[in-house]
Amino acid sequence: MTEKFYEDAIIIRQEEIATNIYSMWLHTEQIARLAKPGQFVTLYCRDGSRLLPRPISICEVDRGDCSIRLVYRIAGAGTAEFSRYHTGEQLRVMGPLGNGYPKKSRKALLLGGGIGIPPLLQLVKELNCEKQIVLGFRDECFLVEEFEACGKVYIATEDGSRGTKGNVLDVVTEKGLDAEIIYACGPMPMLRAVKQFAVQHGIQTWISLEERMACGVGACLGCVCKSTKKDAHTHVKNKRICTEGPVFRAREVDI
Amino acid sequence: MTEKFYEDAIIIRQEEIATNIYSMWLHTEQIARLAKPGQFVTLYCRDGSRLLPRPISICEVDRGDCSIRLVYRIAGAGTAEFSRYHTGEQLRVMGPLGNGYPKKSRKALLLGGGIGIPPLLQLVKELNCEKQIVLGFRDECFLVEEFEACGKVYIATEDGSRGTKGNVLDVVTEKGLDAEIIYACGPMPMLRAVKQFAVQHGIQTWISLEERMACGVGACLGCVCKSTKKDAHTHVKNKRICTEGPVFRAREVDI
Amino acid sequence: MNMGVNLAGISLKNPILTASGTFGSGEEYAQLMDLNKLGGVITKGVANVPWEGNPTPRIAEVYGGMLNAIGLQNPGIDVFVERDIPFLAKYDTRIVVNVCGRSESDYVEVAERLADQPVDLLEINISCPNVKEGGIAYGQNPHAAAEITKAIKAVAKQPVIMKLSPNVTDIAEMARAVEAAGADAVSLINTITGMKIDVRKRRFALANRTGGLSGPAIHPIAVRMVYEAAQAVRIPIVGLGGVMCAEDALELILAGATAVSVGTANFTNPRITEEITDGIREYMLEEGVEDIRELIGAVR
Amino acid sequence: MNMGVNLAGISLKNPILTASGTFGSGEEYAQLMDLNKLGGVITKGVANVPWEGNPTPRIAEVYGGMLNAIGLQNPGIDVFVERDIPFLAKYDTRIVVNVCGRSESDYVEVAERLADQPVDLLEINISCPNVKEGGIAYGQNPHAAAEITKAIKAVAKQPVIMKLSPNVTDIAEMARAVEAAGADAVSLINTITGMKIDVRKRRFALANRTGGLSGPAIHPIAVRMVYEAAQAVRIPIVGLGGVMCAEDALELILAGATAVSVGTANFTNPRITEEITDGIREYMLEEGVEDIRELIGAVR
Repeated sequence: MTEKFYEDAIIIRQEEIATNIYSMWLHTEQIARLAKPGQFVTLYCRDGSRLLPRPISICEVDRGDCSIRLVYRIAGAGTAEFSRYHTGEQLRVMGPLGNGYPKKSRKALLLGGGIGIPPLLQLVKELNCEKQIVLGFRDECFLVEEFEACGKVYIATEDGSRGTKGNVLDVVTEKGLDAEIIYACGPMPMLRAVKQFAVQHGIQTWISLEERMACGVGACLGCVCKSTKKDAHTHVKNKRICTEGPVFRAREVDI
Repeated sequence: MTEKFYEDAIIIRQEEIATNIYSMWLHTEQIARLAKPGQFVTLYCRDGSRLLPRPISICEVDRGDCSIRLVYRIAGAGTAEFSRYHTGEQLRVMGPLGNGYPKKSRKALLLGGGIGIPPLLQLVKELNCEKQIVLGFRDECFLVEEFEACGKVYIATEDGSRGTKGNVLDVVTEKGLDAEIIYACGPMPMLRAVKQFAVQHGIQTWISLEERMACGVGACLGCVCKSTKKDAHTHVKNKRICTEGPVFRAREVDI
Repeated sequence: MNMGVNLAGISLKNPILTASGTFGSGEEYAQLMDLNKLGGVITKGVANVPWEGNPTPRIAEVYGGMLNAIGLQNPGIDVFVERDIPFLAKYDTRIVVNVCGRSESDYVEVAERLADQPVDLLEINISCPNVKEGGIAYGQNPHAAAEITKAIKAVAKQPVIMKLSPNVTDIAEMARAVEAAGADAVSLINTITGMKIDVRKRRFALANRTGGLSGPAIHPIAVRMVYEAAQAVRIPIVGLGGVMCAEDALELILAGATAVSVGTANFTNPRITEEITDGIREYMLEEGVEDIRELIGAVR
Repeated sequence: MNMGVNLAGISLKNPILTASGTFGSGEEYAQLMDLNKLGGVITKGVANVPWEGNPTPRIAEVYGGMLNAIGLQNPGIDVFVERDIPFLAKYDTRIVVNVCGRSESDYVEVAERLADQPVDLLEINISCPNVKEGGIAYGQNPHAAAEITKAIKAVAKQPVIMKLSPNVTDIAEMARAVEAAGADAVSLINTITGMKIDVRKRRFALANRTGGLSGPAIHPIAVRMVYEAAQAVRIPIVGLGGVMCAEDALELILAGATAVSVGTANFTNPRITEEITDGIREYMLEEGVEDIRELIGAVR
């Protein structure tokens, strides 16, 4: 099982980078040292009415500075609480959690949709291969500059305000992008379409899933997904997203 | 029924004036204008796990500055939360609540014990008569200078570290203090002794009581005390401390 | 856009009521909020004669809620009729009188006294966990609940809402029992029996030992029981239990409640009922809901 | 100073256990805290065969608590015996295996398989609100609870703790029924059935519609039920329900619990069990309590 820590982190800085999308840099004792692309942390609320830690994917890691960057959307009262924290404040964090993306040296296609985009940033920074990056947004874009520093970036917006009008797969088709490996993270409808595309074209594809979590460490079995084969740990066709995941080979999971 | 308001107050300043005893000056829209000695306010916690407002007696009022002073002891998580607030922060306040002390122009004896001392300060500032003030503490003293500016102050400490060793009534006996009216606030054992003293000497006596409260406005009937006669509102021998009180004629209540 | 609902033949301008025991008869809150904006006021329980209630402490705060053991202190029906009803009658809101008793005849006497009064509905408290006789004794037994319902219906001139206890194995069975006995509506949930111990003093926090747990802590239990009752009976349901915001009220409505009572939240904010009503209106606008009645029991 | 207690003949170094379903079989928490500091680990429920559990979402957060509808997913007794028991046997803590089933024979089969295993106690889950057959069907009926207790006692080689449901009218009656049937201890309370509705999507937050409410929200109900059970039976009680801190655990002990399980709090802080044990030790020092057994049921 991956090494993990429960610690007090200190907020280095936080800013709203798009409407209701926040970027928070955290100084951590141990987590930054161990964090891998595609892994996540859980943040604990201060307000006593909210008990469960919030899983948030790791967007960037600065191991030299012992810091991690989290980019999250305000989805409820918990994330709204986090968005009000200021530089210097402490918060409880557990991580790194989950498996993360495998790093293969093959021509890669990275597909990110909405708040599924952040975890791909650290991955693209660490991948040592030809990288094609497709980012899909509803309308407002974020993190685009950071990705452009790492490879060729294509943009899709649902309202057509920037790049291709449509979703990430519309871009792949329109630009005729091909790849030996696909890394994807985004909403379930997008991931289903990506899996279908991957099967059609026989491309090895890794997708990151999310589900409501409680413990975050694999104990409660709250955040499972259906697997095509019986899982080695659960001995049923369920995999724990927080532990066997959040990144799965597309063909492993029944989505 | 007394006019009352539910408003956002702003903290002007807060300091710890003795171990776990805090003094907080609040700027209020309406409450300071109406507040009378012996009345109280309720403060609302921010933490969602603590729902009930905390009743705290009004220690001083600065009507010109629209501000009130609260002096409270950390008695639990709620008051601990208040003690962490800083200048400029907002908090929800309701008040002024309760009846307050009657102001008679007669030779007065003010008896305060522990955290029952603060509400007597505004009273002694407004009383226009001969004032004898007896303050009882366990060991550490607070607010003594403020009282000394308003009249003759006698001190009792349980450990004898300052003034008379013992309680406020030991001072009254030792110094042979007499009065035409007594105003008292403090722990129940002290109030029982004061009532007994008042009956023996036939002195008109007003005492301030406290009890666990929920609504603070007389609706829930949570904070009643036993009354010697049937109460005009409840039609049973119960008086609402938050509404008919917190100040009662000693002979009215069965303590 | 319509926010009005029909509760057992009585039209409410909106579905928000005040829960019995948390709002007195409205007078204490009248200067802090506008009673005219309420669908109705459910009064503090009233008996045929004055009750002294329990000794203090009657209140204890707990995590996300509170315990109370008031013991239904009340001034009795005579004072209530002289003082409280005339006060409430001045406002443009429905008057729901909560009735308590120790015996069947106590309840019947109060219902009879209210027959000629300007009262819109009766809510019968057979679920108070803080009194020995009456109260919950009727609320935990379907036969006893049916009997008391029949006796009150025989004399009541206003529609009768039976207030049910959550301290039962099967809330649907209780709802069916009072429906079959002629109840015009049910309201649920009353408080859940709880206890707090002061570990330093090593004694019960409440003089009564146990008290009724209320507040957001019990809301998910209320939603479940309202849903179960809604699947079991045809009569309308007044949902309550830890409603703190518009979303909480909407959960109960979507689960099957025609109206919603707000209780403990009044203690956290005296204007909460108005804020909840405004929040429901906003939700309806945002979600394009023309008539709130479309939402009642819409989740199945 | 003694913090050790005796639970149905098994000595625990301290009264703090992990509640079933919140701690797996300990492995997931082993690198975040020290299992050796626990009085014991109560494992995730295990059945005679693997169970897939319920569809997702299985988890919903609510005010001061959470709802879960895992549906007792488990790898089955064979894997459990091969993998989980050997893992736990490496630690200096008691092993309490939680047993679930859909029928009497399921429970009996698991108890038989565990007979020759290094297991200290069995906790029988007859109170899971999230499975149709078995589970709560036994937990809401005193006769059914007694029958299953007898059947398991007939084959069990370890002391048997019957885990009771709070979703009943009379917890004392349930406790008496299993005591009379030979149970060596009872544990209570399991979760309380609750529901959450997503008002924007207008659907249930959980795929299973209802789920079990846990967390501090239910603590006052747990204290009350432990107290009621303690007045009704002589067998020891494992108290649980929303324990977040040492004071919460002490409330259950003072109400009559011999040991205390900590569940949802593990999710808020993986080291909470150790902090609770330390907090109890501090309390005993401050209050001059020589032996924790003086505190069991000390408030009456």
